[in-house]
Amino acid sequence: MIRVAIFEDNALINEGIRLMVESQADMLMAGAFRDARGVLNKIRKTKPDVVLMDINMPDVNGIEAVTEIKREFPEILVMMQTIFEDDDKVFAAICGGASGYMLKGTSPEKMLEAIREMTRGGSPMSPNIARKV
Amino acid sequence: AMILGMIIYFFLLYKFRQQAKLQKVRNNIAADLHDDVGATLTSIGFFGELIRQKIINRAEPADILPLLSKVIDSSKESVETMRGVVWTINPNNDFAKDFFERLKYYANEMLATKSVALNFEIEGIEQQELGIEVQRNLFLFFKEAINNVLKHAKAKTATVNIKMENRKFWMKISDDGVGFDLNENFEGHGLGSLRKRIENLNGAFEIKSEVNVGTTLEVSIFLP
Amino acid sequence: AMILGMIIYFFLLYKFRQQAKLQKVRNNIAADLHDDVGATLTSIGFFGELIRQKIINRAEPADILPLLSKVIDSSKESVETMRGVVWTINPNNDFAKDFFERLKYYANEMLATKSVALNFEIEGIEQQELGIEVQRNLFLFFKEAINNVLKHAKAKTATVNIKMENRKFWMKISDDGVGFDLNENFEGHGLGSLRKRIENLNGAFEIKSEVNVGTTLEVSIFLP
Ligand SMILES: Nc1ncnc2c1ncn2[C@@H]1O[C@H](COP(=O)(O)OP(=O)(O)OP(=O)(O)O)[C@@H](O)[C@H]1O
Ligand SMILES: Nc1ncnc2c1ncn2[C@@H]1O[C@H](COP(=O)(O)OP(=O)(O)OP(=O)(O)O)[C@@H](O)[C@H]1O
Ligand SMILES: [K+]
Ligand SMILES: [Mg+2]
Ligand SMILES: [Mg+2]
Ligand SMILES: [Mg+2]
Repeated sequence: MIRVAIFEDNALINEGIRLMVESQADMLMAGAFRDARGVLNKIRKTKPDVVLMDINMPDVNGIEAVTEIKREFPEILVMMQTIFEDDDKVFAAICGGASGYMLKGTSPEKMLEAIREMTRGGSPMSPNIARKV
Repeated sequence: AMILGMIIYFFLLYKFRQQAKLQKVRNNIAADLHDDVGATLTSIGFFGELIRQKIINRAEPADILPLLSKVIDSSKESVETMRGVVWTINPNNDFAKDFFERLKYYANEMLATKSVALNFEIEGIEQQELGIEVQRNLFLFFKEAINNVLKHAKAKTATVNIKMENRKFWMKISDDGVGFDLNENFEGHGLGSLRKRIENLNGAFEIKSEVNVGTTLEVSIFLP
Repeated sequence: AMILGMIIYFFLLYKFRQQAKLQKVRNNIAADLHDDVGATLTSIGFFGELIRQKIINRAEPADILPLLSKVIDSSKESVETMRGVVWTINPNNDFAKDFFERLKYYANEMLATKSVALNFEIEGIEQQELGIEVQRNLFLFFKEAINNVLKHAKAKTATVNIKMENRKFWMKISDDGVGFDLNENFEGHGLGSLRKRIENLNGAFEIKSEVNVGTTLEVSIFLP
């Protein structure tokens, strides 16, 4: 079972991803959060293998959150998600320890495949982002 | 020559400011659309795929319809948000009176979908200019307030009062719904964004809510 | 005094022009989004209602799924359109080379959904500025061309060639699909909008199509 946690401030996307993960036989929805305040507590409580992390969130952004998570729990795999490709943020997130970087709006199948790929040691990226790194 | 130098200096300064302004408009439009319409369209993809799976597996209608309603409602909300944002972008629409009529139209369109009645009262508004920044922030404020009524209040009626005296603007949005406890911790971001939008405009903002009585938002701003 | 007067005159003229430019940007962005993303969101609501009716009436999956695919595909198209328009709005993205890479990305994302292969060739592009107006019109032109391939051509491969020499821009978009008879009267607005976008840029535009062979669009523009 792949334990998945989501950090995503938009209510609708949050719910959409949550439902999608829940419908997978090999995945378990460990926690869905709408911000990354107290991110380490949220991680300790839900013990995810994979974290889907939105970049733009109020209070604590996804770059700060991934950096904190990787410092404390280097074994957790983090996939960044963003609606728009933005060079600076891609680099910052990868420096912070993100293993994958997907554009939102990527089809659900591709997203799920990307989650599985990360657990096999891969680093999935949307093509337009891969070009930048 | 010194005078000429000064003129050139001020001209370049002015030109630079104008360009900065143009860029700001470009950035803000991008940010608004990013947050709102982009998120809805993205999530429609997710919900759509889920619905597809359920249909293929011949799930019960009762199991599919709530997901479908989410898609329909949020596409409706996004259409109206986009229409509103685009309206505020249009340079022909910079006047207060038209803008408040636009808010009324938005409220009507949205509330009608859930059969919530609307009282909308405007007082003392003449044809003064509001400007794109004020309109954008006020529209998105209004939109979130109305959508909170729709999503949470279970109200029969929503009431909007708007008053303007010279450059002092005042607005009250209230409902007769279930209300909520302001001391609780919420995971939503709507109320936070309301506060931020009014801060952007250097205005004052207050929420009152009483369980089983309803919720009232009050805003006042001195316009620039 | 006369010199001062002239300076003021030119300054005011400049100021007026800058404002007109700002307004034009506002208007055009508004029009694009309204026409495109707005129409899609509206149709999503419309198709959503149709699907709801079918689910309530327990229609067969085969009867519902094509409608659902329409919703999912068009939300995908709109996300990508919005991303593209917002990309062109972003002041960091004003250069030709990046822009053509952006077009390639768009084509890749869209064609991959229907497993159409893409050949994309760029020649002689340096880091020259294109400007928001050129980018906007070209992006929306490109988008319509690619979507026509997706919707109508049943093609295996789409081929895009782009060349630039100084300020002369040339683009060819072709597919190996079913083609169509140019003398027929079509109900769509896409081909008309293609022509208009290139007219806006004072360019030349040609369509060739042969049934069972494919379709080719060719564009050339002298950039300002
Ligand atoms: N008009 C209202 N009537 C009743 N409850 C309300 C009303 N407005 C807000 N609430 C309550 O306050 C909470 C926080 O509202 P807020 O707008 O911050 O978040 P949300 O609407 O749940 O999510 P989001 O706005 O981020 O999509 C809501 O979840 C709801 O419980
Ligand atoms: N690449 C193509 N391959 C085959 N047929 C095409 C192609 N492009 C256009 N057509 C034909 O030309 C017609 C007119 O195209 P047009 O883009 O004007 O309208 P549309 O795509 O049908 O609708 P709209 O673009 O307004 O959504 C199409 O309906 C189709 O029959
Ligand atoms: K599951
Ligand atoms: Mg976000
Ligand atoms: Mg809310
Ligand atoms: Mg077309």
